[in-house]
Amino acid sequence: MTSHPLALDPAAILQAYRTMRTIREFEERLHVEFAAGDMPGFVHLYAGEEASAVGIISHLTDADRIASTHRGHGHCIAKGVDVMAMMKEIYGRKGGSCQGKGGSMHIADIDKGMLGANGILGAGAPLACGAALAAKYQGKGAVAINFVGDGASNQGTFLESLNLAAVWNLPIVFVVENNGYAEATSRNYGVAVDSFVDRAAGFGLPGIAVDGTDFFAVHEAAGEVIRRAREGGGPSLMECRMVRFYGHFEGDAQGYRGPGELEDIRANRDCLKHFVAAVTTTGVLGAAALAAVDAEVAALIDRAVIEAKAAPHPVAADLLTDVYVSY
Amino acid sequence: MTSHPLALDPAAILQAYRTMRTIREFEERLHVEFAAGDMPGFVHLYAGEEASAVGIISHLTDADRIASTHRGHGHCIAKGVDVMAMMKEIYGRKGGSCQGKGGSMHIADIDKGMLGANGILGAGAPLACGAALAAKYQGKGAVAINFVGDGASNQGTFLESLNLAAVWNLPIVFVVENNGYAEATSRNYGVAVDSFVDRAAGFGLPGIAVDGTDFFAVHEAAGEVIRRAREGGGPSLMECRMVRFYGHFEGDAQGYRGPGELEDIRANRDCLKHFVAAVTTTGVLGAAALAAVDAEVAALIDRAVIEAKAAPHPVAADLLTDVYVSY
Amino acid sequence: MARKLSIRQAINEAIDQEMSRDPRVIMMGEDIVGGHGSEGEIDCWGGALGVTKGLYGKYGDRLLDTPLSESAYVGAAIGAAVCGMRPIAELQFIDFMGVCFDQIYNQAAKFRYMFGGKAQTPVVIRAMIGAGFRAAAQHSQMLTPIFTHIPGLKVVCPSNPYDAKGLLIQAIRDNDPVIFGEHKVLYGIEGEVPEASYAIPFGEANIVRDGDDCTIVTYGMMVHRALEAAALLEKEGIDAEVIDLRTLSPLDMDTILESVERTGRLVCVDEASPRCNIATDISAQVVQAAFAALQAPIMMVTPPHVPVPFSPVLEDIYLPDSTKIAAAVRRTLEGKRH
Amino acid sequence: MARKLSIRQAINEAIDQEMSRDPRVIMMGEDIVGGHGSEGEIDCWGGALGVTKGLYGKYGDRLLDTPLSESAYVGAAIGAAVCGMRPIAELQFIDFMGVCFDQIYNQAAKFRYMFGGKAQTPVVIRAMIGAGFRAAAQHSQMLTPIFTHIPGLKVVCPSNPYDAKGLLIQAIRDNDPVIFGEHKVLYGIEGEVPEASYAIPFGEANIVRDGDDCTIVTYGMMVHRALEAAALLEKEGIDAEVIDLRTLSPLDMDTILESVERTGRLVCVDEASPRCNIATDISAQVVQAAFAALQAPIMMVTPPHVPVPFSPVLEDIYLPDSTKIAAAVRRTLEGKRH
Ligand SMILES: Cc1ncc(C[n+]2csc(CCOP(=O)(O)OP(=O)(O)O)c2C)c(N)n1
Ligand SMILES: Cc1ncc(C[n+]2csc(CCOP(=O)(O)OP(=O)(O)O)c2C)c(N)n1
Ligand SMILES: [Mg+2]
Ligand SMILES: [Mg+2]
Repeated sequence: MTSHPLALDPAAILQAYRTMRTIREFEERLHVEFAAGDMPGFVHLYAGEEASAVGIISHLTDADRIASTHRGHGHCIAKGVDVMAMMKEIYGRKGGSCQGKGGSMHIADIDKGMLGANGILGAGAPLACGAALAAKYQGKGAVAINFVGDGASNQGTFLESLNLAAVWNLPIVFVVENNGYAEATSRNYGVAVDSFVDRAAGFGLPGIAVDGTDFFAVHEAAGEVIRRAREGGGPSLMECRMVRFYGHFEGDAQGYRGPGELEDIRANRDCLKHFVAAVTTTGVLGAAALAAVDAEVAALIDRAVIEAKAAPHPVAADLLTDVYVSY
Repeated sequence: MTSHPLALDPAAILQAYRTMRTIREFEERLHVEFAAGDMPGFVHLYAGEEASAVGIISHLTDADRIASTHRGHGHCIAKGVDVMAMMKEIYGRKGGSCQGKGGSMHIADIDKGMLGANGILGAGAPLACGAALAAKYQGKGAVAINFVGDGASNQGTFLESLNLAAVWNLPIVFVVENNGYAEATSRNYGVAVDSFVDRAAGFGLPGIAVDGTDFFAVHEAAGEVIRRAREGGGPSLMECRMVRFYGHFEGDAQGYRGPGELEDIRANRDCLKHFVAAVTTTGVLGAAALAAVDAEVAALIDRAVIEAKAAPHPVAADLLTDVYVSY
Repeated sequence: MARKLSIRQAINEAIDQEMSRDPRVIMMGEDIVGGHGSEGEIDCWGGALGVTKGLYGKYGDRLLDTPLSESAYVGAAIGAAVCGMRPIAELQFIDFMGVCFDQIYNQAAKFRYMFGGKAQTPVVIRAMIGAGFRAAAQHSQMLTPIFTHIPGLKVVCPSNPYDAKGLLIQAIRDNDPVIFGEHKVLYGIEGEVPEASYAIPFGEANIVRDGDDCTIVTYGMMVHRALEAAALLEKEGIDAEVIDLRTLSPLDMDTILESVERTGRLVCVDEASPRCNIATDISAQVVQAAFAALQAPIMMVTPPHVPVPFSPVLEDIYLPDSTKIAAAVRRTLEGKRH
Repeated sequence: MARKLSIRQAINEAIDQEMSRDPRVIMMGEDIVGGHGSEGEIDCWGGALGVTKGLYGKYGDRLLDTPLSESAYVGAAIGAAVCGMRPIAELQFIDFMGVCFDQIYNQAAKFRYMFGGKAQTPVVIRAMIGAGFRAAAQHSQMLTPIFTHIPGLKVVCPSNPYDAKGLLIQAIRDNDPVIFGEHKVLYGIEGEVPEASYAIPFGEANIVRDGDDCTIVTYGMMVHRALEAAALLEKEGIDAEVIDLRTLSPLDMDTILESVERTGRLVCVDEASPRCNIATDISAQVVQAAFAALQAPIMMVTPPHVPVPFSPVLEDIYLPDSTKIAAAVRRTLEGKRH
C-alpha cells in the first residue's frame, strides 16, 4: 500500500524532510518559549502530525487553497507561509503574517493559498468549498483542501460541506486529521462511527484512511484524491490516523492520557522517525544530508525567535486599520 | 416485509384510518379555504403523507415526544392535538392551540408531547435529542421522534444530532420524510447519497427505508425501532418514501413537477387509497365503517372551519403576554 | 423616462446588469432557480418570491441552487469571495442567520482584520427582512441591529426601487461583506428606476422629506410609515423632516446631526426589537454629539420587546405605524408653539 | 465568616448546590468532565478553564461531555428544558454562538410566545465572554448586545464572586432561558461568598459606589475599570456613582434613572462593540425618560468598531480603561464647578 520512498525523487524527499523538520522544530521551540512565559494567547502545537500537512500539501501549488484549523502552524509552513513572519505573528508583532492582529489561531496568507487557521471548529469546510467553487469557475484546475480535526468533524458546518461538495461536484479533499483526541476527550467517545471513511460514504463521497504517521502513505493517497479532484472527478475524504505530541494547548496537563501513552507515541508513532528510517534504510538519503537539514532548520527557527522577540509591537494607529477596504 | 393488516386489531386499524382521514380532510379543506383568500401566512400541507405520521405516532403515548417540521399539521393531529384548536390557530384566533400567536408553522402542545412544528429546517432534531435525554433521566421508557424532510436532512443541526444521539445512546428515532422535493428542487439534486439509510450508517445508526405510502409497512418498521429505543437499544433512522399532493406551500404553481406527475401520484401513490384497498380486500373493515368515519370527519372539519372563522381575534393586551414566565 | 419598476424587478435588474458586466459575479441560494433534478421546468421558481426569475436563462450555471445547508453555501460564497469571485448568497429569510451566523460574523467580517489587511471578502448576502407578512416569529424579524453591531460588516436596507437597484449594484461592486436586507412587504411597491446601471454610495442617507420642526430617522418599510406620519402632522402645521438611512453600517451621522442641529428634535423609528437596536444607536450617538442642540427628549418608536406574533391583528399592533410615529413627534414638540 | 472564593469557585459552588438540591439540574458541554473514552483520568479537565472540576465525582452522569456539536447539545439542553429538566449548557466561548444561535434565539427564546404561553424553557447557557486574555478576534467577544436584543432571553453578567454565585443560582432556578456570561479575565478574582445558598433576583442593579457628581453605568469586567476611574476622579474632587447592572435583560432602569435624576450626568461603559450595544441602549432610554434631568451629554466609553486584536499592545488600547472612563466623566462635568 505504502509507496516506496524510491518512488519519489530525492530532491522532493529532501524537501519534504526539510518541511517536516521545520514544523517540528518550530513547534518544539514554541513549547519551550511558551513555558518561559512571554508568549501571549492560546497556542496549539502540531508536533507529531507533520506527515499529514506535508504529505498532502506537497501536491499543491500556490494556486491551490487550503483552509486550516486552530492547530494550523504545520499547514501554514507546508503551504509556504514565511516562517519568520509566522513567528512574529505568534508574538503579536509588526511584520507578522497578520501584522500581529491575528496571532497563532489566525495565521493566513491568501497569496500562498492559505485561507487561514481558524478559531472556530469546522468553519474551514464551507470556506474551502468556496475556494473549490472559485477554482471551478476560474478553470485552471486548482483544488482546495480542508483540514479538520476528528472532534471538529462533528460540526454541522463540516457535515453540510460534505454534501455540498458532492452536490456541486467540487474539486476538494476533506482531510480528517484524527489524532485521537478532541481536547481532553477521546475520539472513541465523541465520534460514534468507526471510520471517517464510513461517514464519507454516508454523503456519497469516496473515502480513504491512511496511517498519518507514514509520510509516504499519506503522500501517495493524497496524490490520488487530489488528482481526481483536479480532473473533475469530484470531492473525497481522507482520514489521517496520527498522534499529537503535546497537550491540546500549551499548559494542558494531559491527565486524559493513559499510562505510558506519551512515551509510546514518541517512541513508536513519530512520523519523523519513520521518515528517517525509511529514507536511510533504502539509502535514498544519507544521515549527513539529513543532519545538514536539521542544522539549517535549527538555525532558522533560532533566528525566527530572536527576530520575533526583537520586532516592534503594533502602534495605536494600527488598531483602527484593516477593518474594511472602504467605509 | 409489510405486516398484514390482520396483524393489527380492527379497533386500532379503524382509529388509524380516522386519524389519516382527519389529516387528509383538514389539509384539503385548508387548500380550499386558502384559495378563498382569508387565511393568513404560509401554509404547508401534509396531504399525501398521512401514513408516515400515523404509522409512527400510533406507537406513542402522550409521554413520548415529537419534534416536527414546517409541514406539521399531520404530526399534530396524529399526536392528538385538538383539531378545533389547530384550525383556530391557523386562522390566528383566540382559543387556537397557541392563542393565535404561533400560526400554522408553530403549532405545539407540550402536554400532548408535541414540541412544535418548526419554521427552521432541522431545528427539531436537537430538541428531540433533548426530549430523549430527558426521557432517559426521567426513567419511564419514553422515546422521542424527530421528523425531518429530505431537504432539511442536509442541515448541520440535523446531522450533528445523529452523532449526538449515537454518542449518548438516546431513545430517539429520526424519521426522514422523503417526499422527493425540497421546495422546488428534487431530492435527487440536493442529497448526494442514494438512501438516507446509508447516511445513518455514516453516523453509526441503524437505518431502515420503507414505502411511506403503505401505512402497514410504516407501522411495522416504526414499531421495531421504537421498541428498540424504549428498551435502551439506542437511536435509529427511518426513511419514509412518500409524496406530497400539493405544492410546497399554498400558492406554489409547481412548475417543477413532470408531466402527469400529480395525476400519477394521486392515482397510484395515495396512502389512503392503499389503506382502504388493504383493509377492504382482507375484509378487516367494511366500506360502510369507513364511510361512517369519512362522514364524521367531514363534519368535524366543517365545524372546525366554521368555529375558527367565528372565533374572536386576540386583543391588544395579548401582544405583551407570554414572553417570559417572569421578567 | 419615467420607467417604473417594483423593488422585486429593480433587484433582478441590478443582479442582471452586474452579472453581465462582471463574470466574477455568481449567485447561490435555495431555489433561486428551481426545478433541478426533477422532470419539470427549470427556473420555475426564481427564489421563494420570484426575485431572481429569468436570470438562469441568461447566466446558466453562474446561478447555483443549493442543498438546504446555509452554513455550507453562505460559507462557500464567503470562501469564493476571498478567492477572487464576487458571490451573492441568498439567505431566504434573515431569520435563518441563526444556522450560519458564524460564517458571517466570525469569518467574513473578521478576515481582513485578523489577517492584517491582506484579505478582501466581496460577498453580498441578500435576505428578506421584516414583519407584516403574517409569517410569524421565525420569518418576520429585522435583526439589522445584530449585523450592524458587528465590525467588518456593512448593512444595507433600501426602502424604494431606485435605491434597491443602486444600493445592490454598489453592494456587488463593494469589496467588503454586505448584508442586504430586502423588506418582504415592499417587493411590490413601484417607483421610477433608470435603465442604465448606477451605484449609490454607502453611508449617504437620503432626506426624503424636508422639514424644520422635528427630524424623523428611519429605514426600510418604516420610511413609508414615517412619511405617512409626516403627512398627518402637516395638517397640524408640524413640519417633520424624514431621513431614510439607506445604510445602517456605515451610518451617515453627518446628515442626521445636521438635521437635528436645525430641528432640535429627533424621533428614531426602528422596526427591529427595541433593546440595543438602530434607534438606540442613533439616539445615543446624537445625544453624545449634539446634546446642546436638543430641545426635547429623543423619542424612539419601535415594536415592544416581544417576538413577532402570527395573528394579523396583533402583528398590526406590534408594528410601529404612522399614528405612533406622529404621537412621538408631537411629544418632542410639547410646550413648543408653532 | 469572611470566606473568600474566586469567581471560578463561586460558579462551581452554585452548580454544586443546585445539583444537590434539585435532581432535574443536569449539565452538558465540551470537556466539562474530560477524559471520556481514553485510558487516563476522568474529570481531568472540568471544562477548558477548570470551572466544573470535581462535580463529576459527585453527580456522575448528570454531567455530560458532548461531541463538538454546539447546535446539537445546546439544542438538546433546550429540548430537555421543555420536557421538565433544568439543564445548564456550557458554550465554552460566547464567540461560538454563531454555530448554534438558531437554537437559542429562534427556539428557546420564542417557544413560550409562539406556543401561546404553554411552554417553559428553564435552560442556562453559560459561556466565557470578553477580551484581555490575548485570545484574539474569535475568542474575545462580548456579544451581550445581541442576546439582549432578543425578546425571550435573559442576559446576566456578574462582576464579582458574590454575584456570580447568587445570579447563577437564580439562573438555574429561573423558568426562562438565561445567557450567563462569565468574563474569562475575572475567574481568578476573589471576594467574600457565603457558603449557604442564595439567589440574587434578576433586574436589580447594584450601586457599587455612591456618588453625586456623575453616574457611571456598566457591567462585567468594566465595573472594575469604572471603580478605578472613580478612584482617580475622587482625587480631583469628583464623586462618581458606579452602577453594576448585573443583568442586562431584564434591565434595572429604575436604579439608573434614580441615579441620573440625582447626578444629572451619565457615562455608559460597555466592553461590547460600539454600534447598537448596551451603552447605546441605556443612553437612549435615559434620554427618552429623563431628558429634563440631564445637565450634560451622555458619554459612551466603548472599544472602537473593530474586531478584537491579538497583539497585547493593541488589545490593551482596544479595551476601555480607567483613563478613558475618567475622561468621559470629566467631559460631562465640563463647565461645572466642584
Ligand atoms: C465551534 C467551536 N467549538 C469549540 C471550540 C473549542 N475547541 C477548540 S479546539 C477543540 C478540540 C478540537 O479537537 P479536534 O477537532 O480533534 O482537533 P485537535 O485539537 O485534536 O487538532 C475545541 C473543543 C472551538 N474552537 N470552536
Ligand atoms: C434553516 C432554513 N432554511 C430554509 C428554510 C426555507 N424552507 C422552508 S421549507 C423548505 C423546503 C424543505 O424541504 P424538505 O425538508 O424536503 O421538507 P418538505 O417541504 O418537502 O416537507 C425550505 C427551503 C427554512 N424554513 N429554514
Ligand atoms: Mg483531534
Ligand atoms: Mg421534501
